[in-house]
Amino acid sequence: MTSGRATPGTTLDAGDALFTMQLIRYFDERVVELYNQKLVRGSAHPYIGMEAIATGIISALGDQDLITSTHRGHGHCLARGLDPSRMLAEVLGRKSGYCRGKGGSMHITAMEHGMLGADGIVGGSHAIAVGAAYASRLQGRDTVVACFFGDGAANEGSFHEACNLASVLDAPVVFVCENNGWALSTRASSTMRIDDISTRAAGYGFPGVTVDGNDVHAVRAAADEAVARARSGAGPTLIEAKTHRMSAHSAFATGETSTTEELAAWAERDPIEALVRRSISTGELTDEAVAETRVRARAAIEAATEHAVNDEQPDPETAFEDVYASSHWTKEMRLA
Amino acid sequence: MTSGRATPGTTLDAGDALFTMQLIRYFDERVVELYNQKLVRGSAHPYIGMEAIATGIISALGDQDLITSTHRGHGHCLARGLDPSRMLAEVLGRKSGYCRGKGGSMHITAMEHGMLGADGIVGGSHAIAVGAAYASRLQGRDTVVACFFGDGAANEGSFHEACNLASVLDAPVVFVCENNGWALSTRASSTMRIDDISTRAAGYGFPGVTVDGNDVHAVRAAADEAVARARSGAGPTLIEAKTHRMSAHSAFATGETSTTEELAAWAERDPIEALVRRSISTGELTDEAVAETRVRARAAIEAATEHAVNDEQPDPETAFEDVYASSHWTKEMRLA
Amino acid sequence: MSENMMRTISMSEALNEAMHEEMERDDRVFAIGEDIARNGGLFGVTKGLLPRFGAARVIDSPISEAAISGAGVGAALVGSRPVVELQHFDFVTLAMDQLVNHAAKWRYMSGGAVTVPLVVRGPIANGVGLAAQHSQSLESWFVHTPGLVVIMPSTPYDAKGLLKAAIRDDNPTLMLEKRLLYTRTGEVPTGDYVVPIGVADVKREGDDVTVVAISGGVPLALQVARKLEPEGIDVEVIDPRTLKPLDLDTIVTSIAKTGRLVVVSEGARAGGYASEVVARVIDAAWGSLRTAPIRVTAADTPIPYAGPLEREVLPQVHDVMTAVRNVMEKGRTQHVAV
Amino acid sequence: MSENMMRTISMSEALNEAMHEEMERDDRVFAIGEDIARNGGLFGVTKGLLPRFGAARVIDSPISEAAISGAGVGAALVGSRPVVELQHFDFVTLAMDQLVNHAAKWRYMSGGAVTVPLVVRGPIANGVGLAAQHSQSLESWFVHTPGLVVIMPSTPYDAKGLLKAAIRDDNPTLMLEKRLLYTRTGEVPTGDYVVPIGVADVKREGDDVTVVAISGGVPLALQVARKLEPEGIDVEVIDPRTLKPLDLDTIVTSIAKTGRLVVVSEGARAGGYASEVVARVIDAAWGSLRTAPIRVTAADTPIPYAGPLEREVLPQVHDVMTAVRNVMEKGRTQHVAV
Ligand SMILES: Cc1ncc(C[n+]2csc(CCOP(=O)(O)OP(=O)(O)O)c2C)c(N)n1
Ligand SMILES: Cc1ncc(C[n+]2csc(CCOP(=O)(O)OP(=O)(O)O)c2C)c(N)n1
Ligand SMILES: [Mg+2]
Ligand SMILES: [Mg+2]
Repeated sequence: MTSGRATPGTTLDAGDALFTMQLIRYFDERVVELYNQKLVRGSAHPYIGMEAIATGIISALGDQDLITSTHRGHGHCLARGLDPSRMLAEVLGRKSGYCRGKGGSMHITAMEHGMLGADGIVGGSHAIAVGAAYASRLQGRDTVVACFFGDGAANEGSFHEACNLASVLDAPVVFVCENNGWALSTRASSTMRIDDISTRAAGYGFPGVTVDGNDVHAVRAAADEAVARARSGAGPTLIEAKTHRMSAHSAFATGETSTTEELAAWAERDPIEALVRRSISTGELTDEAVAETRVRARAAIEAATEHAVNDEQPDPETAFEDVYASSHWTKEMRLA
Repeated sequence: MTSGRATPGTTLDAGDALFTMQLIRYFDERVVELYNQKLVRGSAHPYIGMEAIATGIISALGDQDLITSTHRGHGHCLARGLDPSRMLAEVLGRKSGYCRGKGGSMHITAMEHGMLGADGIVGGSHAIAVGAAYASRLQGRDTVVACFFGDGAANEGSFHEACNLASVLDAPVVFVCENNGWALSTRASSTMRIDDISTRAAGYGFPGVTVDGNDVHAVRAAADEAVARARSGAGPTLIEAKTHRMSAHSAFATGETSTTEELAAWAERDPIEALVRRSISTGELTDEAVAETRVRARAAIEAATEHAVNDEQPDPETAFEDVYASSHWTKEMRLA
Repeated sequence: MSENMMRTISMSEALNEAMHEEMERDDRVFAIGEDIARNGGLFGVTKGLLPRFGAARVIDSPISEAAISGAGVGAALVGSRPVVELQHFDFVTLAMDQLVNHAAKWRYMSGGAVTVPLVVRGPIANGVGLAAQHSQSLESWFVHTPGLVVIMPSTPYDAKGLLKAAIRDDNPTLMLEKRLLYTRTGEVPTGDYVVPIGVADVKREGDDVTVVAISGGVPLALQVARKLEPEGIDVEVIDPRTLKPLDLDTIVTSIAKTGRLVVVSEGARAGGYASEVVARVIDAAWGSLRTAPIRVTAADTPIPYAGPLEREVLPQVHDVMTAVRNVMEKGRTQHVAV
Repeated sequence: MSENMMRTISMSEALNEAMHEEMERDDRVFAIGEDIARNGGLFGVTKGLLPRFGAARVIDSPISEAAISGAGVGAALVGSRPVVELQHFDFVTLAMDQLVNHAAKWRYMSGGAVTVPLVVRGPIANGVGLAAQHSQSLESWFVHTPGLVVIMPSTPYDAKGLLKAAIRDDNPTLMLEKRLLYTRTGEVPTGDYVVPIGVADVKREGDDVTVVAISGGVPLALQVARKLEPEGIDVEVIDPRTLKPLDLDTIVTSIAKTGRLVVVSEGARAGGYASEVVARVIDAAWGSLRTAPIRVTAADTPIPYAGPLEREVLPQVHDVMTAVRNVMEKGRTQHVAV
């Protein structure tokens, strides 16, 4: 029910997309509330205002495809169809969480959804995406990997190495740069002297394209092309989706960043409202359908909250599990 | 006597350039001979065939300027005016070597010549060049830093980060990519899908230019422009100098790489012979001047060899010196 | 004298003062890091530097840990005194090549021709639920890197004095700051002072057991010392402050008195700093030891997110308590040379 | 049986056989690294793989240590078994983030949802005059990284069997190979065998002194054992082979017999693997020790270039000899519990 996963070749289903985007919005609003209630440890990074990107890209993927994610990863997970209850349980560090409470917000992983893992290291998953894509192909699958990352991450050396490696390997990767204008408290414009991050693709010999990251249809169109290219064996594409971070950087780091004017201007371009306006004007959705979708999304978040806050804390002894894989490894060996 | 260091604004002196290039050629031929006589430990990477690059670039620098170098660094050092005797002593691990025998071929450093150090880590000095350039400017000097590196190094993440950082800091750096077609046994064409590495500059918002790396005048012209730009505060430039590695990768790793045809074609374009032909045709040099220059260069190498092979081995106890700077650090503390 | 007036301030305030004073004192000092200028650093260590010293000396960098560390090396080589902030110390994994293969070795490889007066500092955020990639206490890697100085302060006083000493020192120095200590307060004099590098501090004198503790281990050890006082167990707490070079003399002198050693550090157990302290004490003070030293460390697991799990793997007061009781008990049957 | 026929081959040949056999046996195995395909690797470990298994499974990578390690993690996550070569192990400084923050932790952070069957291997080139950036024995960093398995073979037999075991193991495994051992020869059977991970090997039995030696330390220790035989000093040489997890039992059993310990490793002294072995033995075998264990290690300096300097800082036969004589001498005055 939660999925924005369309069959490749189909067009974006407005109702599905709206549901996904609204679910992401409600989820991350709830996470911030729970953080403020001290139920979330560490930090959590809301995807608010960026929902069209995960939704548009992931809707272009098939079941066999994979994604890598970031510290700001809830949106990618939800768009990929992860269970919000188990996600929220993880964010709260509970037993039924996707990582049994070991990962928290920044490390949600769900192989059964082709979600290779969120990553607390900025730029840390670029190369992982390349390796997963290449190896899947080597194993005879026609997997495509969507690799999400921020504008800030595009300045890490890992971006460069991974793009170049993907290029020479013709790895089926779609690099998705979510340019939300900020890296924490620092403006993208002050850490790079280019207008479009997509221009960097030329340095690796593959296509780069910049799209309106608040327009889920535009994102989807770019994704369709990039996914088809990757799947055909022609190699990677860099999609830069321009958007804006409408929330604070994180639940922990709440210092002001954008100006009031900027926020107001971008609020006008809220990706959810934009999708609603468009869908109603094309007749794809009715007001009632929109309202009903929101109620459904809200209900899913309420159910997830109910589940997560009542879920058990993990047993302390489980802290010593999962360090190593082999079943013959003793506790003594794990501590060795 | 040994210098190719022209006053900025002047044009390339053909005689000086020829001397420098010939000195580099003889020096590295001698190093390979000494390696084969087991007088050189580890390895050494000849700059043979690439002499026009170091010579052209460094001739555009002034005394206050700085360079960073690579594993293939002898050419940069000689062009910068280092003493071939002390260089060769270092290559042989002797007492009078630039590093007192601690560095060897890959680590020759001479602050008094603005030579910040060769580097055994491919791509290791990109950021060092940026920091040295920026800090020099911060201290009120109008230093320019030339940062040498190979085509292989352009695939390290350090290249990307340093270029971007230099760009946003307007650091006075000239990035000089010596594209000799090879990284050890691997062709540049198989590890990147672009024709010109200089195209990567666009990703950082500064100019990139490709020049014939076997034409010392062309290199010099590009350097003049880049140095002027950097000195004026307008920021970095990437110069890609296309050349060919005429020798084996190193004295140690001698496996075949280039085809016989390639080597023959590039031999036709030998940078020293090209300079001689041109200088004679323009009347800048006579046959006699050329011959005399070669004799002088040869003599310098003979004298350097005489010095180095007869120089003392370092005292073993000196191995414990130079780990830390402060004079109050005891040996016990150094070993702590 | 007003210059020596004592105030109670937090460790992040103390570090911030050190930055202000050193940048004022020496215009070769500059600061670079992620979010350190406009935002004053995630934990306030660089607060107020931007308006006071300007954007040329207080730089919000791109997210490029390798490049800012390498730029620090280059700047240091030409005579500047850069202070590089790693937003979390775990990100040093991206800067290892610049710190280990460059900063630490450049002087040595050049035969002493250059100096690298670089400071790299940042927080260790264990204990707050930031999970495995933001909670590592990696000091032992750098202790294992000849050429580096490694500092871990446990009090505001030490933090300020050591940061000032590090900035003035000609060696590449890493300072690892436990984030949960940032908000702890302590007495710090106004005015200039330095805490010398390489000198341990006896945080509490005692006759029965020597506890060598670093960083977050120090408050744990002091708490245990207070709790055991009523039982008549007299704990001496030594904070090396500088991990490399280690002030072994102070430790050996203490063990000559107590005959018993517990080492507390928050890094993973295997290959951790506690192992190094034990190995060095075995070299230097074997004859003084009444019983085997005990290491109290983090478990050999990555740091988990959930509270009950994180507390399970990080050293707690009761772990230190148990260790101290243990060496007391076992140390009653003394080893002697026959 | 021809499958167990013994031949004398070099360690690089043994490693090369392991690669051939495992790539033949399991098509999920692939190799990536700098100059490993066309050139067969700088030291021949990947020789002949390209013509046999093709360019898709034997990849000459760009010079991008972080990306190839990270790609290894990604490939392992989806079920491949990548073997990544670092051309020299010192370049691991560029891959630390992928190995430490990703490979080592991915399984744990996911609560056991994933496995990372990755092998990263490469040479340590100390002793050949390649100087500070090409000579580091950095094993102790990885021993300090929960989630990693760390292997250092000292013989062709162990090298082949351990590489095969590592490739089949589901954990991220680092194998550090001393370059000067590549050309040393030893008996290796034809046909398939593995050397189990986590099991030490007693390379020589003896009653008087336990020498725990790894990698290049093993031939040193064996040489010393032979030299001291005529003096009636009977040296037991234990090669842990797997550094993490350590087979402590074998060591403790030996010390119960000898009462004396010398540890030989070629990494820098402070924070090195020898310190870890000493600390663990102190925990587990305090009562058996007649005298303080002695560590024989590299000095706390970067590795210098010139021969006389490099020999001065790296452990030599005479250093091991002195240490063994020392524990023999001191261990005569035995510590006992009173
Ligand atoms: C290697 C690394 N450096 C720094 C950080 C701290 N950090 C976390 S998020 C962030 C900003 C990332 O910006 P961007 O990539 O644009 O992603 P966004 O947060 O805008 O989605 C920073 C600096 C980190 N987690 N990892
Ligand atoms: C980080 C790192 N990776 C690998 C090596 C091994 N290595 C030394 S030189 C070299 C090739 C470098 O190629 P390039 O940058 O083109 O320089 P060239 O040798 O052609 O001058 C390699 C792979 C190294 N020294 N450092
Ligand atoms: Mg951003
Ligand atoms: Mg090259």
